[in-house]
Amino acid sequence: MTTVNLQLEQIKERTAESMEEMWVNMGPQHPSTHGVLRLLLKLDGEVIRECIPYLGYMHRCHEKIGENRAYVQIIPYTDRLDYLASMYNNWAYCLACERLMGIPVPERAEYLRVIIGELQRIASHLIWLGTFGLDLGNFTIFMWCFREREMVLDLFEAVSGQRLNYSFMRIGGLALDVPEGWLADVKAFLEWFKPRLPEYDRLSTDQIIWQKRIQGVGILKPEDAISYACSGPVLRGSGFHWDLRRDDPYSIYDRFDFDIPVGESGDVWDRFWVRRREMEESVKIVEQALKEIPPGPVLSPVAKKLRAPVGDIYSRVETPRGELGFYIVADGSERPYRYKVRAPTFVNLSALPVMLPGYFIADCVAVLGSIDIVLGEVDR
Amino acid sequence: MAADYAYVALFLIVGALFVVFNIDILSRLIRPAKPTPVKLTTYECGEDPIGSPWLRIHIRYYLFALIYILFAVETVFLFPWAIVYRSLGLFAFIEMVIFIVILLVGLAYAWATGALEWV
Amino acid sequence: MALNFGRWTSGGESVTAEEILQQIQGRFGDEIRTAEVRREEACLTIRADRNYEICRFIKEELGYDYLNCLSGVDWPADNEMEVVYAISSLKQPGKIMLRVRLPRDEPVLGSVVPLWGTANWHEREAFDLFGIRFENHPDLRRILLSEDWIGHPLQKDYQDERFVPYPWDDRKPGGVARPTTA
Amino acid sequence: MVSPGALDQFYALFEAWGIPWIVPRLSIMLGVVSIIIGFISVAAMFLIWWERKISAHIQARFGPMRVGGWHGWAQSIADGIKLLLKEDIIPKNADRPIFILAPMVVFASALAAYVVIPFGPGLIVQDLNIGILYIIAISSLAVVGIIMAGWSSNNKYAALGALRSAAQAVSYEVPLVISLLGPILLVGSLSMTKIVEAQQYLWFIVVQPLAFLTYFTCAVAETNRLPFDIPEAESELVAGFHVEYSGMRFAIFFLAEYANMFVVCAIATTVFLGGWQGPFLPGWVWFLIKTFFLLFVMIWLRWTLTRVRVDQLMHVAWKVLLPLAFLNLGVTGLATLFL
Repeated sequence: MTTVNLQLEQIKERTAESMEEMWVNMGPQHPSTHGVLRLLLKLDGEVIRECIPYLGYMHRCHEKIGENRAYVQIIPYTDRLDYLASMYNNWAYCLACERLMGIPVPERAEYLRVIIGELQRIASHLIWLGTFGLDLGNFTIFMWCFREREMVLDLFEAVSGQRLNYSFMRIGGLALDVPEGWLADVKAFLEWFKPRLPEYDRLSTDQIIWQKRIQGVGILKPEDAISYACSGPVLRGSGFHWDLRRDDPYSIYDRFDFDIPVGESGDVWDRFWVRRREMEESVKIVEQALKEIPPGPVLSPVAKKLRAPVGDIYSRVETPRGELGFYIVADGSERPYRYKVRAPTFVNLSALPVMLPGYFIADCVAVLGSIDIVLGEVDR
Repeated sequence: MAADYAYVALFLIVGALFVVFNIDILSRLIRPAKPTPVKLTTYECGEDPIGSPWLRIHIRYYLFALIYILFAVETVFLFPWAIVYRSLGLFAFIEMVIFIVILLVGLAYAWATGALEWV
Repeated sequence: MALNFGRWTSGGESVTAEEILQQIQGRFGDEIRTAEVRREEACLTIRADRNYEICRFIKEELGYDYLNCLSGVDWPADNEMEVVYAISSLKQPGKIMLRVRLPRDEPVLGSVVPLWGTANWHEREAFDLFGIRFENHPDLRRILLSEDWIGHPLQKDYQDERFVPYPWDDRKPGGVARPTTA
Repeated sequence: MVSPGALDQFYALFEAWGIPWIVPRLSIMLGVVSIIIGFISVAAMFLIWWERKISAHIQARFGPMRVGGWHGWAQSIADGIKLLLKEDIIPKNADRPIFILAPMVVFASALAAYVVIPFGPGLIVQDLNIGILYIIAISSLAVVGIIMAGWSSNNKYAALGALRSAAQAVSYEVPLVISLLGPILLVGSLSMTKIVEAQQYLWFIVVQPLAFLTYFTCAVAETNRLPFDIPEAESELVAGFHVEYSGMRFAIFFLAEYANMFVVCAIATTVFLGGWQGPFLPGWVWFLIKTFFLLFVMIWLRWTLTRVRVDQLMHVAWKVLLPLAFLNLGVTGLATLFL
């Protein structure tokens, strides 16, 4: 294809015209692009005038693979989408299949899914906070966040035997019940974790440099947020009081009492502060779920070879990064006819070109960090 | 007087030679040298650079340089003044206040016109 | 300046999927091939030539301004390509599944980028993986695959020697031909 | 370091043997230079190890624990050997002579600053009468080297880093110099030894706290340390001006950075903390204790603070530190006049 080359030719011509503009490749091999994202930036001095993202360095035919695997076999592949929130991907995919096939989920499994999902949200936001601090030049908060994230990973290892790609959920419930004493461990973790949040604040929120770095930077206007269909903390940072856990309830989220943090101006600070407070809300949800969890089975009796009825479904959940949707077309066979992932960070990232122009290179790093991209999910 | 600076010259020369010794003699003996065309390309995050980095520098950078030169010249004047300050007394103080105030007015002007904003 | 949308704050009365369907049918009766209500969703199949007008009607007059997803589907059995828009809103309940069927040998469709910025990358992805061309798209080039890639991998008859197919072919007769290894 | 009389006898001995006068003098001088270079190398290695340990403990981990046994004390030596063994890569498009020259400029200027550092009473290589002016002048040479490195690399990140470095250096030079003028006003001399001797009864940090704060802030900026490390800013410009440097050339930049850190902290010790003055212990011990305490503060700042943005950096220099430094100078002037 010559389209890209053509564009490069045009860029070169324009560069020759104006000696003051500079096109810089940021990524794929760059410490702050969170993987192998490539941004082509047009710089005027240090100010960004234009940003063209290039994706696909980690494309691995996720959807084509999905069309050629049985419904159950896809679960391990969903781990690799957003590898920082694998549990939530499993859940989103299983939920889509359950909705498509009309499979019920036992009560205890729903509670465990909520507990695990919210722990995953905490872990995912922790790694985000750490790497965001790293982008801003604060290394220490990265290590502090990883300390607590390791504890969550320990909890997940206890239930699934894995630390990153769990494949723990099944269509119709969970693979296994949690081991004895695990729920008490979760409770102990929450008790440890709650006083840690003010500690992070001392390294981040309370620092005037941190505040000045991210306030009023990378503003995403509400109309842009809607137009680009942003979701999750990016959407909430722009002032929308919107969370699928409450507004399009799935699983048993309607039984819990939690707040939805919302930003005001849509700058990096708002997105940061929304995620920061979401961790507190997740703690609240897990505490409520721990109180109410009933005994019972964790997996509905399901056929070994699952076949979905002819039809299609678009099913969405609120992952730590936003709206993860699975669009599945079934033709009655044991594998999906079409399997499309609506990845939250793919969609959120598409709004980056409207957020960046007019800010400095240093802000580019902060804005990109505030979107919280995971390239495994963007490139699929 | 000039002999005092023999050490300065020697330090500068030895400093440069130390670098040459380390890089071009000591390290050369023991390090590998296997250049490949790819290895010798310019790093730009793994992509081919577009255009040259040697381009015209924005005029704003020169504003900082100009303001700096003003103040650098001022400090050159300030050092001898500071040494003889005690012996000159009030006269020195008033004279320097006038001098500094003129410069500070210049700074205030640069501040007000936005010359101190980074591009 | 928090917009602070509560749950479905617009208007107060909730619109049902049937009413959505009626409104669209009242306006674009001729354009609509099929219409049904399924799981609280208004599902529509429309003709290709006026998809932009229908989308604009849905966005601006019905107020469904949030394009969740845009995906292509290949139907070689019908010799057709399909583009599916999943549309919803942050202000009101209800979802719309809008399908457009295109001829498979000439899949061309009007772009909805002027309505939804998010359609930009979704349409590029559909172009990349299915070969569906979107007219008036500002920057229609490959997004996930490298620019020198040949073919569109999510077409059902796409072949690649590195591609390992599903071991059991249980597709029904009349379905898709099984992808073969070279 | 030795009494002048002994040195003269030493020189006379050589003259008696008919050896030209320059030989004994030069050999003594070379000996002094070697001692200083040895000191810089050891101090830099220690500082690197120390920084790694401090940062590790700030971050709830251990840092190097294996090389050499006790708390990985030999880690820096191992790293140095590794860097010696690394391939030296000079990009094809780089401006080769300037690329090679840049580390020399940076290191030579860092080394030359040690000429006037008073490690103890009499323990000074050459007590220049314009000592503090000299040290300011010579240490700003390093910026020339940094600009050379960034410009000659023919790399956009390096060029941006060089530009940032130039702007940063010129901006912080002014408040740094003016904040040092307050103590000079009190002493009436630029000689480092005289400045220390003037603080026999009272450290200048007590009478000049504002000057100390502005000086130390500027010093952190001059050495390109967090929160002012924007010329290298690894998360934005990858490594800034030295992104194309590898192996021993990179190591020289690294060494020079730590040597410069020591210099700015030594100036702060001399001018504000009473230099070698202190009870019981020998003068050089006191000097090292104070300097390493300030170095600890620098390391502590680095691992706690967030990096400032380049426009904020300029803002701080011109609109906060410069007025403060002038205020301090004016108040000091008035006070000296009327008290």
